[in-house]
Amino acid sequence: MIRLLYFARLREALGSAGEELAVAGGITVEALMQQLAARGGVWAEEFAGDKSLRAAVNQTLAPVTAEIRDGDEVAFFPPVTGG
Amino acid sequence: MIRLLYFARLREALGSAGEELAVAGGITVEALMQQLAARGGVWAEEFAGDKSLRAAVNQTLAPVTAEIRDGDEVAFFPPVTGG
Amino acid sequence: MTIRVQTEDFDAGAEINRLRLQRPDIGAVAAFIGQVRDLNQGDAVAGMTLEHYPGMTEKALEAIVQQASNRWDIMDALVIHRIGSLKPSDQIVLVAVAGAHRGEAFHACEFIMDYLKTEAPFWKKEQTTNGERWVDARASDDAARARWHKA
Amino acid sequence: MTIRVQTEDFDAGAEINRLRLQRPDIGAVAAFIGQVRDLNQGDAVAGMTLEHYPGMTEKALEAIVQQASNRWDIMDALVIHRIGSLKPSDQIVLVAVAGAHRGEAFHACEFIMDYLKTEAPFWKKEQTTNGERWVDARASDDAARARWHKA
Repeated sequence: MIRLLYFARLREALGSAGEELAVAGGITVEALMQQLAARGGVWAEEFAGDKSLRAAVNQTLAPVTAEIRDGDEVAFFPPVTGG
Repeated sequence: MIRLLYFARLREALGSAGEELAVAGGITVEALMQQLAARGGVWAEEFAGDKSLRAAVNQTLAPVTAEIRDGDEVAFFPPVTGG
Repeated sequence: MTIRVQTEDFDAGAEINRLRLQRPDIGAVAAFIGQVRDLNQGDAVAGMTLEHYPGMTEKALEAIVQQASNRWDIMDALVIHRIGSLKPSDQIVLVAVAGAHRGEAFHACEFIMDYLKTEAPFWKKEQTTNGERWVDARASDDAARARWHKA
Repeated sequence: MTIRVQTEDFDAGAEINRLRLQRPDIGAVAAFIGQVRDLNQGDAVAGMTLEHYPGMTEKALEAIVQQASNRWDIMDALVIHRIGSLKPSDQIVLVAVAGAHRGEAFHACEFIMDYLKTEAPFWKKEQTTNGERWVDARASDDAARARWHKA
């Protein structure tokens, strides 16, 4: 199981702040995004579209090639706009 | 007559904060420095030596080629060290 | 290093004083305050809500300040960032950096702000006369950050 | 534009607040505080005296801030510089610049400090364990100023 988190515009679009999900071991961020997009509807729009989403694995920015392991915390969000 | 001012290390070296001086019309800053150096002693040391003095004419930094007119305020001082 | 993410406002003057009075060999403090503008992209802004990613925010800010400390000879640095509901002229962020001389303090302070703007997980949602909207990331912020790779 | 040369200390936080709260379209304030270090060129410094050229100082600072205003899109700027007797950790100078966005505010603030350091008629005399001495101008200050010609 991994812990998934969604923030800001993405959270509102999906109508979800996060979930627990069972994933295959060694799956990449990119493969996880494809898996989420396969749910269709807003999930396809957000995860397959050109939304320039950012990902963090265990609270550190991660490239789409990063591998995810059981127990990881994976977050998706739009480009940040603080400061 | 011009008003001459000396600041900081220069003021202490000359033992003077300034003076009134009659100068020839159209004299340059450089010529004035030579005139002051001709007094000899500390004046020669300060105005003829390699002391990297700065000059201001009427409270604006001026090059040694600047011309001085009757009634001007002319200041000499070492490189500034504020801030 | 001090990193704080908080709902409450902060007293920038008191924070800067605390930073600068820590060590008598500090000669320079560079500081930045970001505040809510009443206008963005041509629309009047009545207020905004700042969302963040608890846990990651602090980690990201610490990593940014650490990078600045590795790169410049600074003595201490402070980052305070607010979250929650803010109105125009409210303070959003304070970054302050202390060092022996001004060049290092200035550069580290600007570096921290440029990285905070592009890597720290905060998101602004504005209330405008045309309704609510998420603020878009600015290309100029990516460009500002990219400068530091060349130097 | 506010320029003040004074013997008294200043409240940097209050000054920055006054600057930033003037206009609700201000989004960024960059500030710099210079303070007396207890160490210079390897010697313990017990205090210093700051001499200036009354009249020219204000004119020079106004000209420097005006140059910064012409060069960057800033909304207001403040310079306070102290004169007289100061001790370690005492504030010497505050420069604060307000603008819509941070890049312009940062650059104008650093520009003002670099020019102040090389063009404003202030001179420091330090009291050290080896007696009194006039502080020498630093070549690095000339270099810092020269950067702005290239840009």
